[in-house]
Amino acid sequence: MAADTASLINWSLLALEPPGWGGVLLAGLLNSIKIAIGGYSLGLILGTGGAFGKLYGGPVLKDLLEVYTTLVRAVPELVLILLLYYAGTDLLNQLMTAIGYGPVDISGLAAGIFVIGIVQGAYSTEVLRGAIKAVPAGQIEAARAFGMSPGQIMRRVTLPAMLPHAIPGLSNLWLISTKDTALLAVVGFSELTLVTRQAAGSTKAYLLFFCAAGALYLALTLVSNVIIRLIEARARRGMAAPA
Amino acid sequence: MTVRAEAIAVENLHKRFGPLEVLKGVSLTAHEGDVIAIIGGSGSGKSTFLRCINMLELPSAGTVTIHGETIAMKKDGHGGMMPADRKQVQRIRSRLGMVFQNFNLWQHMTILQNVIEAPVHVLGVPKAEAVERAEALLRRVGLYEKRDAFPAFLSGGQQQRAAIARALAVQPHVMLFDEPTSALDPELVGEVLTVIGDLAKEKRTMILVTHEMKFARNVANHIVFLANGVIEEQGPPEEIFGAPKSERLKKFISSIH
Amino acid sequence: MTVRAEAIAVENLHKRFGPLEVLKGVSLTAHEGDVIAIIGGSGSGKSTFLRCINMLELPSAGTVTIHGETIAMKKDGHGGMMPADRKQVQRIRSRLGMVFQNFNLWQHMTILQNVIEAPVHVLGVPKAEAVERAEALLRRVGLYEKRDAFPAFLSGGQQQRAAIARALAVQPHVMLFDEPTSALDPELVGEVLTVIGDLAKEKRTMILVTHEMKFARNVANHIVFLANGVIEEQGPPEEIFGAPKSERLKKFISSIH
Amino acid sequence: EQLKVGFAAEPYPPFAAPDASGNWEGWEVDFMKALCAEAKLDCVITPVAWDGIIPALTTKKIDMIIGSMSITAERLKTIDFSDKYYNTPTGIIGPKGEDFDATPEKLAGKTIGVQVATVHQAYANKYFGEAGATIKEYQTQDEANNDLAAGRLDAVQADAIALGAFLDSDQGKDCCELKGNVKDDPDILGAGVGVGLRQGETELKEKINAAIKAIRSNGTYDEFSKKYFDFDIYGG
Amino acid sequence: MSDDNTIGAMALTELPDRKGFLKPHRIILMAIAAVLVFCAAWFMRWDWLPEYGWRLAQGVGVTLLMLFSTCILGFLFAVPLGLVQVTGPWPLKMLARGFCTIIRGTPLLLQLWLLYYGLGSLFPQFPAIRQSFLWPYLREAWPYGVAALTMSFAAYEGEVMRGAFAGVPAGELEAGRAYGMSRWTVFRRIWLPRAIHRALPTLNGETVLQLKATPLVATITVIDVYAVVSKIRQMTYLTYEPLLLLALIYLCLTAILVVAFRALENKIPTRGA
Ligand SMILES: Nc1ncnc2c1ncn2[C@@H]1O[C@H](COP(=O)(O)OP(=O)(O)OP(=O)(O)O)[C@@H](O)[C@H]1O
Ligand SMILES: Nc1ncnc2c1ncn2[C@@H]1O[C@H](COP(=O)(O)OP(=O)(O)OP(=O)(O)O)[C@@H](O)[C@H]1O
Ligand SMILES: [Mg+2]
Ligand SMILES: [Mg+2]
Repeated sequence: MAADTASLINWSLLALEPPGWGGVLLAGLLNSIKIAIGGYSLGLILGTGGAFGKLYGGPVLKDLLEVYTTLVRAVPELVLILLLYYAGTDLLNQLMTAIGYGPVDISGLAAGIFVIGIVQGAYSTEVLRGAIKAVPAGQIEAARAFGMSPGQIMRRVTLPAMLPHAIPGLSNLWLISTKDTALLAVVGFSELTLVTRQAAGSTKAYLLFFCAAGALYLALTLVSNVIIRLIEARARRGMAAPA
Repeated sequence: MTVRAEAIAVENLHKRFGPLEVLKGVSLTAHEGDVIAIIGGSGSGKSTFLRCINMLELPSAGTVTIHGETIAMKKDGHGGMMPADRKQVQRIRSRLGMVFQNFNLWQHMTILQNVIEAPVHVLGVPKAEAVERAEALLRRVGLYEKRDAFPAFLSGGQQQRAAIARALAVQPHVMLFDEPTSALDPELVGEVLTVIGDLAKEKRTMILVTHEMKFARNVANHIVFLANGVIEEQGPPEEIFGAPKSERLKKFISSIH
Repeated sequence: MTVRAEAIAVENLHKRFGPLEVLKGVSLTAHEGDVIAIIGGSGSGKSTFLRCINMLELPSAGTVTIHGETIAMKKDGHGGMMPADRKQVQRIRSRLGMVFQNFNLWQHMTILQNVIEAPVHVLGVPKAEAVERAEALLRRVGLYEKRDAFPAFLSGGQQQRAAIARALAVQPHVMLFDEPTSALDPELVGEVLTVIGDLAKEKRTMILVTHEMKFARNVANHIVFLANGVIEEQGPPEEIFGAPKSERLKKFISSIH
Repeated sequence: EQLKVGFAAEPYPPFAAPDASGNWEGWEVDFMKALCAEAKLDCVITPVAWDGIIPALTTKKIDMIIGSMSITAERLKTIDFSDKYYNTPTGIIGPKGEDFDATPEKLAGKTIGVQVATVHQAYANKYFGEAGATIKEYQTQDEANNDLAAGRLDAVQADAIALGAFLDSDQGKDCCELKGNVKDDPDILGAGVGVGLRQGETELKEKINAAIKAIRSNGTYDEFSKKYFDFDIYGG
Repeated sequence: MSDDNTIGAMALTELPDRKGFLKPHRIILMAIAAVLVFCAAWFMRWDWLPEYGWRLAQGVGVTLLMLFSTCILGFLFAVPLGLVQVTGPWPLKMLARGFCTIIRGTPLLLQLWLLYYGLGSLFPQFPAIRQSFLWPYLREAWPYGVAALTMSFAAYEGEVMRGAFAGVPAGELEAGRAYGMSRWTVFRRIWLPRAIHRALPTLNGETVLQLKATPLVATITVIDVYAVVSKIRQMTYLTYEPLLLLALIYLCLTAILVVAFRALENKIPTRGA
């Protein structure tokens, strides 16, 4: 058993070149980041649409969006990921078959982005809705009084004006999306957590690899925090210092 | 008085909010160069009337004509009316400069950006030209130094002057003011009134809702007293303030002082 | 005047915040039944003085004696002083009723709970007895009906009256008031002053910092004028307000009206 | 057209496990390569979570399963199988020095680890669970082995070959030994391991059956098997 | 970062209000939903339900046990974590901040595996541990699940409590001192209850988030409701039905949590908002 204790600090296991597993871990991290960025962006798009729909849409649209955000926020991500992973791609395939195309190939990456995106979409709907509501009505009225079209008002006034209110929430969402990618391990997608488990299982150096992966996630979070702080400082230029 | 062109003509305007009829048929004509002050008690419908002119509130009945062009309206199916042509409304709005009680400057833009926003993005003025004109306007209202500041960092009076510059930037046919000084601390009111007074001297067409009677008297050439959703009395300031006819107006004027 | 026992005696109190010496040797004695009003310009150290009495601020030098018991102090190693016996301070504090400018009612408790809190949890009064006494006090300040409301739902004046009831509930030897009405809207000041005036009539020992000169004059039997960290002048109200001696006090009194 | 071959994403040595450069290797990988070459199929390895591998097949995320999956009546209700391509007995291992064997009586009161969604899970629950043993289910065989080494389990039931590989490893050598093979029950343990296929895809099934037969007879099968085993894994 | 207002967006903390709920279009939508539910009930396979009903109930029990034990334990840790960050000496402050940052910066799934497979596999190498009275517990999976979930809750809630402690008006604490309360009494009677009161709406959201984190323990062999459903999926080879049922179960649990917290919050009304 002494051999095992020694392998705890067998740093060569982390070497970038095989037989070290560092390269695999980094590739996993890259996959995680790709999914996080993709899912987050998709979520933002869905969220923007959702927020405007919830605020200005018709009654039916509002209710449907309410159902969407309620369901997603009440059911564990792990369950949603399983449901969406199977049902989502299944439905898409059936749809494609129904309209005449054959079943499409959905890569693990696309499926991952889709799943994280749907989950994130519900959260960002709520974050953005709150932020839009925080924009004083008078600012939008002023834009109307100057003859802006609804599209222009949204682009030129509503969206930029709500940004300072949305950024804390959106940054939290980003951090959540980086961590939620770990859940895709349960569907066998080789992001950082799964490759860590594979590496750990193959080498039996569980502690070493889990700690290494933890450090990578933490680094991602810390780097994100720095960037978020820069963005926030920029977006809040127009806001008076809190009293 | 009739040789000047009509800038705004409002015909028999009605507005109801649910069961409450706020405007019960108001007609008003402003010619080029007119400065019309609308006075009246709180809740008498002054703001509503002003907001109906540029369709921020949709009138229930009646027509609004700006520079000879009547805003086409159609029934909206709920017993109210809506603009027949949204593009037309946007075009007409861009020719009316509105100044709000709460300034409503866009907080995420600097003062200069606020002023060039509508010229550039609504009227399509080239940016360089818009900046040049905006700087001239800001100099005029005494805010040239503050052009790169964000609104939140200005005093109320400065913000309101910036809002006036923003409204002037679209070269409006008519300026509309809704109680431009009532959200200001007393010591800041003067600077804003001076700017508006200067505009009046230039014979710019203006309709302004105000509680500042002395100012209305000095600046306007026509006073409209609104009460209970109708024009109770109107006329030149000397008559309205000097020799009010209706009981309501008499009471209103005495209550002010 | 000397037959009455000493309620509070402060000897040569000094207090410095870093380089700033706020109190430069203040001595004051209050006998049983005295109502002492402390007046003075903003920043003259009135609040600091009051807070030093119950050790919310630690004095840099000097002694405080409450009912004959001097608070034991020791050096704290940074050139300041600290209480030698924390238990003693707690015991003495529980005999002083303090009323703050911002009421500082505990927001998570009802009014009644606020009032019984210190008697039950500091003095160890049985709960039933504390409630009974608290209800009597609340009736006295006119808040009996509100006893189960939370502070956030009361007006400022009501909150301050509740704070007074809370301070009275510990049956304090001395009541300390720090500008009890300056956070209130003008129309609410009266109700609080009435309550304090009633306490004064009962000959309850009180030290109060206030900006309400008329009130101080009517209620206090001794006025202390603090300026620049020292007692510039003191005496009965008629003398202080009627025939001020020092230049500073004269200027201060004239600036008030 | 590419065929996606579902492998369990969890390492299952010596049959399939990713190495440090992310490549999959092991007996089943070699088997798949030989099979696809023989049947002239363009195959790609697609790792899928083991407990969702059958849904992945039925929802067309993958086109076949090569995952040491035993052919059982229960599974045949949902998917189809090719002919068997290997068959090995089922073994039980436990810590050295503990005295028990692979019978329900001796295992009563013990905690037995099995991989979830395997024939071993079903078998252990039926024979040992009913006899008073606690059955603990793991996502991967590897974790079950690891918990045995960590003393959190008293025994592990699995495919004898997979267990052999573990007993040969550094970790397994020190701690554990084979306690015996379990009594066979073809209803549960199945008739060997086959390639999992969607129902109704007979054309593919026939192609694969033919290929299995071909590599068996032309010696390819024995050739790559030699690298891993010193006995005939195809079984009787 | 302002977590407080974000958590409402992350986790469901409000349910639709009842008044004015029935509007014409809603009736149509509900009819459609009813048809969908009927289709699901009719065309999907639910015959396995009776067979697994008891196990599902047990699974829900384990899930709730996990939820409540870790929330309570986590909260007990969160209080000192938050307090230390507001008033503690700097080494403790840094320690608490570091703990919160690390836990919040890494996925819970990873922490769970690190504890169970990483740390857990080290223990048996020390005979002292193996012979100690703790060993029967360390052999089990649930202590690791409880530990990981507790730490996670403590870190997130610790951050919330930091804000809550810092946000209690200094004047109220001073009033406590002015009435002769000892430091401990001020903390027990004023600071802590007031901070908890302030944190309650956020606590609601955090608890819902914690409920949603519990299924992760299924990956380390704890048999919660998620694990039961996974098992059903494997036994029946059904893809959707068990998952839909699982989603429904969590939906109900969330709704119960939200209602319970609402009742708790209403005990001490706050003005406005
Ligand atoms: N959006 C609305 N919905 C319902 N009622 C409204 C709305 N806007 C205004 N009203 C009502 O219409 C009446 C007139 O309002 P308006 O703001 O025009 O008065 P005003 O003369 O501008 O008063 P003030 O001097 O106080 O600004 C008021 O009774 C007001 O309550
Ligand atoms: N905690 C502190 N740290 C540093 N300086 C302080 C502190 N508290 C008070 N001061 C300073 O001490 C001086 C006296 O303050 P104090 O609050 O006693 O004045 P005051 O007479 O009560 O004034 P006011 O009438 O405005 O309440 C002021 O200059 C103030 O800035
Ligand atoms: Mg108005
Ligand atoms: Mg003071």
